[in-house]
Amino acid sequence: MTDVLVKVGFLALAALNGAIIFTIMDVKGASWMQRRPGPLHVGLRGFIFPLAEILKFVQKEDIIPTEVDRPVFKWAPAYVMVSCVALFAVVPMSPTLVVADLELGVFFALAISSLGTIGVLTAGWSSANKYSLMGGLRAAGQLIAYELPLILAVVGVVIQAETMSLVGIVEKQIEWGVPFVVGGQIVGFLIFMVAATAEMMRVPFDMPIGESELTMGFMTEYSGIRFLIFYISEYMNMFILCAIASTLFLGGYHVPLLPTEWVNFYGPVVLLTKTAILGFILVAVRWSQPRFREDQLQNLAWKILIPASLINILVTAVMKVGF
Amino acid sequence: MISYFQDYVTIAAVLGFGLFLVVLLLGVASVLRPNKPYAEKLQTYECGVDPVGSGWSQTYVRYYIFGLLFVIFDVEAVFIFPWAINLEKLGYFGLIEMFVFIFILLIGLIYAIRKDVLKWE
Amino acid sequence: MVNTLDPQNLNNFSEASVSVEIETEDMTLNIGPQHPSTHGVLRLVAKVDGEKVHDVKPVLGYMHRGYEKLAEVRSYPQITTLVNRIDWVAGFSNEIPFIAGAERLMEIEVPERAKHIRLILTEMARISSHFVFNGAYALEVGALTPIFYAMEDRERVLDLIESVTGGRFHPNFNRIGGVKPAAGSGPTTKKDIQDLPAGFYRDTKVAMQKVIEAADQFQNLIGGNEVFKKRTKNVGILTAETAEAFGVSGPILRASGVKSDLRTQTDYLPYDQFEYDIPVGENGDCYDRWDVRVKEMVESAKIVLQAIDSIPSGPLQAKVPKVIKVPKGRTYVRAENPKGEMGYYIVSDGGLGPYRLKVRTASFSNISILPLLLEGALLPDLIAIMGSLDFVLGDVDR
Amino acid sequence: MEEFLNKIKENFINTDVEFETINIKVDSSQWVETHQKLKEEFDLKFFSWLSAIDWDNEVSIGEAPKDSVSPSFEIITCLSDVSNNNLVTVSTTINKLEPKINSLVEIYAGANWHEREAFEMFGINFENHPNLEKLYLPDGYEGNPMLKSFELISREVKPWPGEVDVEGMPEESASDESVDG
Repeated sequence: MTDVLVKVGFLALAALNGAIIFTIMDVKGASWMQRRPGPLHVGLRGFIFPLAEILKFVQKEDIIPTEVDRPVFKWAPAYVMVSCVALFAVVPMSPTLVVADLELGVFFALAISSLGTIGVLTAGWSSANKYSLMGGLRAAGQLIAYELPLILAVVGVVIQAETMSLVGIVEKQIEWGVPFVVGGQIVGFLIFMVAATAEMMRVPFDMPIGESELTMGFMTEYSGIRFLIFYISEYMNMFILCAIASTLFLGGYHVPLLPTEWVNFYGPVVLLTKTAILGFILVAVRWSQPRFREDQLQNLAWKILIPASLINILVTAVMKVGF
Repeated sequence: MISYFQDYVTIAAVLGFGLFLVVLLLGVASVLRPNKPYAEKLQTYECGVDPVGSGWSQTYVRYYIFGLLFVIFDVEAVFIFPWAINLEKLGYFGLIEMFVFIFILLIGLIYAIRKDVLKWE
Repeated sequence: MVNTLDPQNLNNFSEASVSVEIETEDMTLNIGPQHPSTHGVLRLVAKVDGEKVHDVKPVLGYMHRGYEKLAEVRSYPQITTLVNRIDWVAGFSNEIPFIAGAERLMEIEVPERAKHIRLILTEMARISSHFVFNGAYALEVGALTPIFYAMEDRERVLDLIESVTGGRFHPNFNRIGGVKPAAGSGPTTKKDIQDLPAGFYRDTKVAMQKVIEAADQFQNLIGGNEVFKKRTKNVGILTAETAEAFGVSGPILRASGVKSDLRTQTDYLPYDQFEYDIPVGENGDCYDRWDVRVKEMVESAKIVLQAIDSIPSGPLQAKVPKVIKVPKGRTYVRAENPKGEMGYYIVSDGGLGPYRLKVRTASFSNISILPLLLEGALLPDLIAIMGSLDFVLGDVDR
Repeated sequence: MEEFLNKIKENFINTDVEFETINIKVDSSQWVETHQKLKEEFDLKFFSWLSAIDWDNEVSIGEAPKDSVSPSFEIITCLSDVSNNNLVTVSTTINKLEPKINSLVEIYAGANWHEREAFEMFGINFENHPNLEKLYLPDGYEGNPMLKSFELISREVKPWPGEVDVEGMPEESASDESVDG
């Protein structure tokens, strides 16, 4: 029982720090790309910015409009956050440093990652606000469209690894000597990243939020601490999806040429570095791209990504059996 | 079997931790934040004017057909995963089976695209 | 709503239930007055079905300040101060047609140097207005970064306007008969007239070069972006005929393929002395409207650079009576402002102020096509189309 | 420009040029036909604006006309041809007691908002207008603010200082140095 507690405590650190690191990265990336002095220089070169942000939100009034469906409205942020935290359970930082190495790890991760969207939908619906409702419905439409490419892109990895345990997948990559992204899953990786960006609702797929259209969409009616919970969850989600992508495609906690005996020491660092690199790409995309339109997003998913991922599965299978 | 359950106990603990995190944040905030509600503040936001009608109005959920397709594909995905793990053992037989399977799926998708049902308007 | 359970329909019930699509009520959605994309306080009452806009009714008047009424109780120099605030993004260019109208009625010949200074500052106002458009439009289609670049670049232009006029947004620099003779600070008497500030030519050359670079950067960063193209090409197509019938003018009209520019067609400022192109679009879609404005920035910068080189010396003010009384008469003077045709119809009765002043603003006519353009558009397109019209609420409501 | 002016003069008797602006005066019964003709035969497709003038001798604000006028509404439209740069204003006079005129919306769709503005500001009724309702003013507003008889409430409270800005400032008159006009 103690080891469970230790692991959960470790997870607490990882989840919160991950969210904070990614917040800093996003904000500093933004001000760097936008030539904005604010978060780049103010207050310890902008590093205590997230703390100030959290303090600001914590002491703000939590306004719950009269029209809303109170219980659903109040607990929708909790739903989103809990589902984000649950994802941290399966990502291995090293062969032993994993909260729960499930046999069906990949399945668990994919299933949980889409649960958050249901929280978003309930938030939008319970707000009794037209903008929120549209935001929530868009979020659900996005979930439907991008869940499939996300799942199907992973099938290629599973074919190559012959297991669904995340630790197993990393071990297979160590055995191969190269990460899967080099070993034939480049298309799968790209599809996964695009679909994951859509799942995270980040630019260019941020229609459920779309502040210039829907005035923050499903979050319109949220204020104070409940808004903060959405905000933190967004970055947790970003962190953990990047970590899962690193694990599945980039070799997780291991880099080629480093001795596998010491993997318990350098594992977390390696994984975090890979995660941060992926996160930085997402930051760069966010601050340089406009937003798609909802129908364009659906087209991209159904007409390009899903057929491409199906073909990717077939090609991977032929490679696996044939060679 | 024991470890199997152990894993899920851990997952439950993780979920519990997530819930604890939320409750902690809400608790801290409830101590710190002011609370001065009044009718105008609690009005639904609609760009600064009184809302027209109810926020619960009916809308046409565009992705009705998308939803149906999604369910089909999602179920197929569940079949694909076990096949993917055992592909080495199944060999060419499994490969051809899956070709047929995915081919049928693709045909369905192409049919849907040609029928213009995947049009979000 | 078709009620399939209506007794009259019961006979055909099975048939009806197949052929009738799912019908839902239209939702009435208020977009604005307090919405990030309405450039202030425009309110659109939209009937939407899901994301599709069926009908849009613009509601104006949140910014109505009654300038036409106010002008009737003010003298001509006082009105100059007022008209600055019509289109506040390009305050300087609002003064020009009004002053030109009063001068025409008074039959005053403005010195060449004053005309050139007016021209330079008008073009700077155009550039700064188009910078705002560029940043804001990218923001509306979801790109968050360009507005910071645009604002930074606009700052240089505003600094120049400030160095000459003392004001960044509302210069109030034109006088009937010329421009304000004293710029900068310090005591000013007739013996000690100040001209353009020291280093103005040099700074302007640098700044205009930067404008050309910035326009190039926008072409690459925004215009070259695939997502931006997808969002704006073939969206909100406006034909030249419709545009003319609605009195749509300026870059929007040019984007629809009409080569019309009041700078070449009228003589309110000496534009005929300079060489520049008039960018014209092809399809009249949102992308063209954006593209025309970016190209216009470059042309404006070129005009300013030429004007700097060829600016004549001489007085800044013509001889005008101390108390300005405009002779009886009426005239309409129009000018090519950043948003389009802006004109003042001045009816004078020989008094200190006009008997009637009709202010024709570009944005008012430009957004009157909104109900037409937005019919059947998707909600994100609504924002993209609205943004591409580049209106300012002060210019709409007056 | 000359050619165009001559052509206009041939077709419309009551035409004058005042400070470079061609003005055609028509009878209010000819209002719609005139615009139809100008649009089709003179290619004036660009509808610039429509507005009105309230001619009245008894004014509550501003200055009354120097010569006495017969109280009436003058309605003015401005049409132009964007490619050839011709511009005319068309004006007509209507009775103040029965302020109505046919709408131009059928010919120039853009007249819609301009007519609504004139309707609320002057109280002129445009017949056959599709939705003649208030454009700017709030729903419960009464009165037509652009009428010369409509008083500005703030002027009641405090009279407009009028010419004060062209008088010299006190300290300047002492040193006898005048500033810019």
